[in-house]
Amino acid sequence: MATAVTNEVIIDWLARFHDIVAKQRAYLTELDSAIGDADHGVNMDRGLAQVVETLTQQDAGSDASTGALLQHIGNDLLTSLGGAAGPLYSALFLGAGAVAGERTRLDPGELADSLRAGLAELVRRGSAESGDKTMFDALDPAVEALRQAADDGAGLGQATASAAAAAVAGREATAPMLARKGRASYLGERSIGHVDPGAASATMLVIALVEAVAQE
Amino acid sequence: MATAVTNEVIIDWLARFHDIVAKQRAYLTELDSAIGDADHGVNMDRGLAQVVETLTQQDAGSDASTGALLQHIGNDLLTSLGGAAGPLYSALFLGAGAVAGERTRLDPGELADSLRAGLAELVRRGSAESGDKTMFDALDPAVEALRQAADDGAGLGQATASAAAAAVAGREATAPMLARKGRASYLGERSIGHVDPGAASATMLVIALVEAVAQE
Amino acid sequence: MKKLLNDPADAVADSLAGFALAHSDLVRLSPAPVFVSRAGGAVTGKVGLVSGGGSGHEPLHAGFVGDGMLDAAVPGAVFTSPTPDQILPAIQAADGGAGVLTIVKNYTGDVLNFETAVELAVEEDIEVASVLVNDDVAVEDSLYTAGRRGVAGTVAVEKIAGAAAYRGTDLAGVAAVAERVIANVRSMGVALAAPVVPHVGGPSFDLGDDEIEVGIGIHGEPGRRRVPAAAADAVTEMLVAPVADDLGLGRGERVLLFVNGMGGTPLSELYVVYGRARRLLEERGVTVSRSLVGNYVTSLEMQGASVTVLRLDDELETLWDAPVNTAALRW
Amino acid sequence: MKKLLNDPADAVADSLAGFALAHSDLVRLSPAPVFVSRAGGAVTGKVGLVSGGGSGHEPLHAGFVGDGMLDAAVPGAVFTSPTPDQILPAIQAADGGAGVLTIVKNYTGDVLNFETAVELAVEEDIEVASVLVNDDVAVEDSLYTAGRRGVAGTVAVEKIAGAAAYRGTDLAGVAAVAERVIANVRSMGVALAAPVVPHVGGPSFDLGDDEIEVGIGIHGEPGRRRVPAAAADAVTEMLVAPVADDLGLGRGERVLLFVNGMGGTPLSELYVVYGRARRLLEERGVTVSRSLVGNYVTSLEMQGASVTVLRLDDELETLWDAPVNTAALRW
Ligand SMILES: Nc1ncnc2c1ncn2[C@@H]1O[C@H](COP(=O)(O)OP(=O)(O)O)[C@@H](O)[C@H]1O
Ligand SMILES: Nc1ncnc2c1ncn2[C@@H]1O[C@H](COP(=O)(O)OP(=O)(O)O)[C@@H](O)[C@H]1O
Ligand SMILES: [Mg+2]
Ligand SMILES: [Mg+2]
Ligand SMILES: [Mg+2]
Ligand SMILES: [Mg+2]
Repeated sequence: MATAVTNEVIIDWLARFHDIVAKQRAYLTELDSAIGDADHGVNMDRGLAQVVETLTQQDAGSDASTGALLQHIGNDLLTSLGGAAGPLYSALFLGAGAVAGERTRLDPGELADSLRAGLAELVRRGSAESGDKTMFDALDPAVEALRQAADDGAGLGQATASAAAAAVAGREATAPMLARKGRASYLGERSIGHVDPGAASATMLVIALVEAVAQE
Repeated sequence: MATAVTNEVIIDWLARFHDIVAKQRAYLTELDSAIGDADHGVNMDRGLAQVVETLTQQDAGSDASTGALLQHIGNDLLTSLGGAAGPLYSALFLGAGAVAGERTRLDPGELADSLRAGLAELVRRGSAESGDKTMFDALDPAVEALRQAADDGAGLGQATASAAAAAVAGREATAPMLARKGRASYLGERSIGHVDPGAASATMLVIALVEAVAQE
Repeated sequence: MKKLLNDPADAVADSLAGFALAHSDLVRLSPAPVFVSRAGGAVTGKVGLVSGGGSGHEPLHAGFVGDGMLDAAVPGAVFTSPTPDQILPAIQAADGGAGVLTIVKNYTGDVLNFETAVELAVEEDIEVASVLVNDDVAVEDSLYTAGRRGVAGTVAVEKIAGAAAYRGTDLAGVAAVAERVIANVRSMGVALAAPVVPHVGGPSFDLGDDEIEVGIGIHGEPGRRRVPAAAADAVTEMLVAPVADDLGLGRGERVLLFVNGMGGTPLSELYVVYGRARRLLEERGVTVSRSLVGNYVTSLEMQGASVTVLRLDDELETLWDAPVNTAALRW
Repeated sequence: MKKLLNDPADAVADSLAGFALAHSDLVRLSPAPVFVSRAGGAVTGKVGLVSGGGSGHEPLHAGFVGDGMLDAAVPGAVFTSPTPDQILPAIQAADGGAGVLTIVKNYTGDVLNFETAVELAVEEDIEVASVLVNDDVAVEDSLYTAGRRGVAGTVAVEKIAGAAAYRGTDLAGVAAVAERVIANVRSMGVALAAPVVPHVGGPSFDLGDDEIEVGIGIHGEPGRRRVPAAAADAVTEMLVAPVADDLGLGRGERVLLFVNGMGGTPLSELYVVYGRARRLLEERGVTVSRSLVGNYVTSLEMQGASVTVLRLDDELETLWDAPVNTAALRW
């Protein structure tokens, strides 16, 4: 169990994120078919595969700072994903990297600070608010839970686990929402009753972090 | 029971032909779907409706000769049916009309002569031979049976009835044939095992004649 | 069946009415008997070109009426040849005094109806020549069939003969050019899903989820054989090989490569077929010097495509390149 | 799923390769990152035009690269916005020194990716202006949505802005003309059957045999509402009325009427819709002075159509009529 997020953890995190997405690709497709354009599964799978490949090839973790690595990932997400998800996930990592800066490890509190900054960048690009039925509805409570756990003195394992639980709850809470951002907003009332695909993939991102932390 | 074919019988004949085709339209469509382009049913229905309407409107039978009426019908078939069936059924009536000439009634023998000439005209246009899997395979035995019955001294009712029986047998015999004319010939071996749509509609033509003769 | 139609019986009439309105700069619609002709009428001194056939293949033929291509087109009911009383006035409308060429796809119905119309036109002292397009190599051309069908190659015949007529070539010359195209053009098609004929209401044939029909025509007829569905590259080989073989294409020759959509297949897929077909031809040492990709000779909403190859020489290439201004082909 | 494709993952690449070969006189394909640009390169002194978006809408956008329209097009994966690293070099390739206009359909993904690319281009001292096409009246344009979608009206924006750029108008002027088209163009679409996204393998939505989706976009998204299937005339009214109302069309105005096919509907049916749409507009006292009918902004093989109306004035009409030479639009 890692006690801080190092570059090794981050690289493993992305690999695990891709693994989960690849396995759940059909599920994401199904969600995006219901209220979107059916590309979120393949899009995330294809894009993350590229990001992970670059990360592994370049052995990017070895010397860079954590901030540099997160920004590197942010840039790769931008050029690999496409769609709405690409720039938004990219913003999350670019924002997080900017705050992580020259550090080489993040404790739970620093991780929360960093991700909170990432979320702010995501909102700067996409203007999502709570309840708009987007990935923000999974990510925001997750970062909030992480912050809370860190403030309560929890270790990294426990803090990320509560973040994941909050993401899952946030994802489920998107089902009854009427979409106000992204493609699902075109559907009006018909968007109600479906889980948001971006909230689902964002939850996978948080779960992958739990796994990566547990593994190291 | 009419003893000779008069213009009244001929007009009734065409009306009954259309009735049968209209009722059996789906059956003709099905046959033409299997080995053709699925238009024979609607084509015959639409075209014959027009021919019959013109015949009824113009009260064409009242003063013209039988030959003139048959040729009138032949011309109408040409402009109303389209497809392969149009010119071929047209040829049948044009040829028959040419031989019927100035007569105003045809006894069984004269009817056989007239239809034989019509068939010759049909063959002149379409070059069909026995066994090619076309309407000729129903019409040729029908006219042959009519000729035979007339030679044997049969009345019009009996003569046309044996023609119809021969047409039905001829139609059924097209099923195992490999098509060598028309659209079905494109299918090669795959044309085997299906009744030819033109043979089916031609059989309806002969049955309509039996009914018209019986009615008057 | 769901279609953007009103009464199926009005499908052709409604569509032609819309077509004529949308392209009133190019065409005129004569209502009864129905035919479409060049907006400006016949061109005096120019050989007139008339084609036609059953509807359901749009934009063929009405979409090719205009300068540099057809002077008149005669649409029948869906998949049903038009009748002589429609064809005759179209021939008359196309006659600018230099005679008329009728371009007929080789189907018994088209042949017979055009034959009769031409007889009538000749009786009216119009000089008429006729050519039969029979480019479909899926059909054996033997004494035991109605001969090969006319399919997408018709576009090349109409375009090139149309250009020859606009250049001032006389009737015999235009007919000879058309015959030369016919002698050098071959096609082969495949269907992934059948069309739905409006008055029938269901698919013309049933194909399993893993089956395709190879050697299909453009009327929803079943094809020559049913084979397991395969990747585009493999399917394209099934189309290109018989076409190239039948043409006897040799190294150093140059061709027009035309990938035609059947109406229901995305354009993007036609380009996939085009790319592979081109490579296959190039592997035979053949140069693709002209190309056409799109839905030009369709079979309603049938999913599938055909590959047409026309052997080119300088004259045919020049005529292909000549200006054309029609609803569906313009350069 | 049966498609004329090889590996679904290669669908876009294979198709673009074929497209570039077939139209090598018009376009060049840059392989990595992927974009399509004018064969002759940027035109010195002319404002460059760049558009792009997810693939699956062919011929949009690559089919509109050429003289008089786009200088570059950036295709993403199927229904997925392209990425900034593709868009940036396309902007560079289109820049002839007079700046570049990017034409973006209003989708969150397209907007965000183009935004980033434009920021990068500006950092490289390229003058860039951007317009957002949002013609789809099916979507409420409110604070509570991502705004209206960009659909078939994009063709009008690209054509008219392209003509303005070719006429020598400066960047601000070209952007202003594009904005004027956007302000005056509205669309509404209907689907009869869903498209099949290659990597998904099944239809994007399920429609009963007697249902249609009204207010659909071009990505296989469900529409605004599902209604019983109806005759073409009735369906056309469902499309024309909201478009004309939203534009506030009044008697005496003149318009471009564009009936766009979604990829899987026969051309003949599009003309049926056109005929009815035209009559409906004329009943409102509106003159249809320009027309376009065909598959230009598609959703793979989706069956259905959209109606687009653009309010015209002399300048827009002149620019619409100006010469264009692209794979999909040429006059
Ligand atoms: N403005 C936004 N802010 C935050 N998230 C958004 C926004 N717009 C869309 N999303 C997220 O993006 C997801 C869709 O991603 P994806 O399918 O990759 O993009 P696209 O809609 O371009 O196909 C949505 O489910 C939603 O969670
Ligand atoms: N050359 C021919 N001689 C005689 N009958 C023919 C010939 N060609 C076709 N037929 C007949 O025409 C029928 C098809 O008619 P129809 O469906 O109306 O025409 P099309 O094939 O043009 O769609 C065939 O079933 C066959 O009986
Ligand atoms: Mg999506
Ligand atoms: Mg038929
Ligand atoms: Mg037919
Ligand atoms: Mg998308």
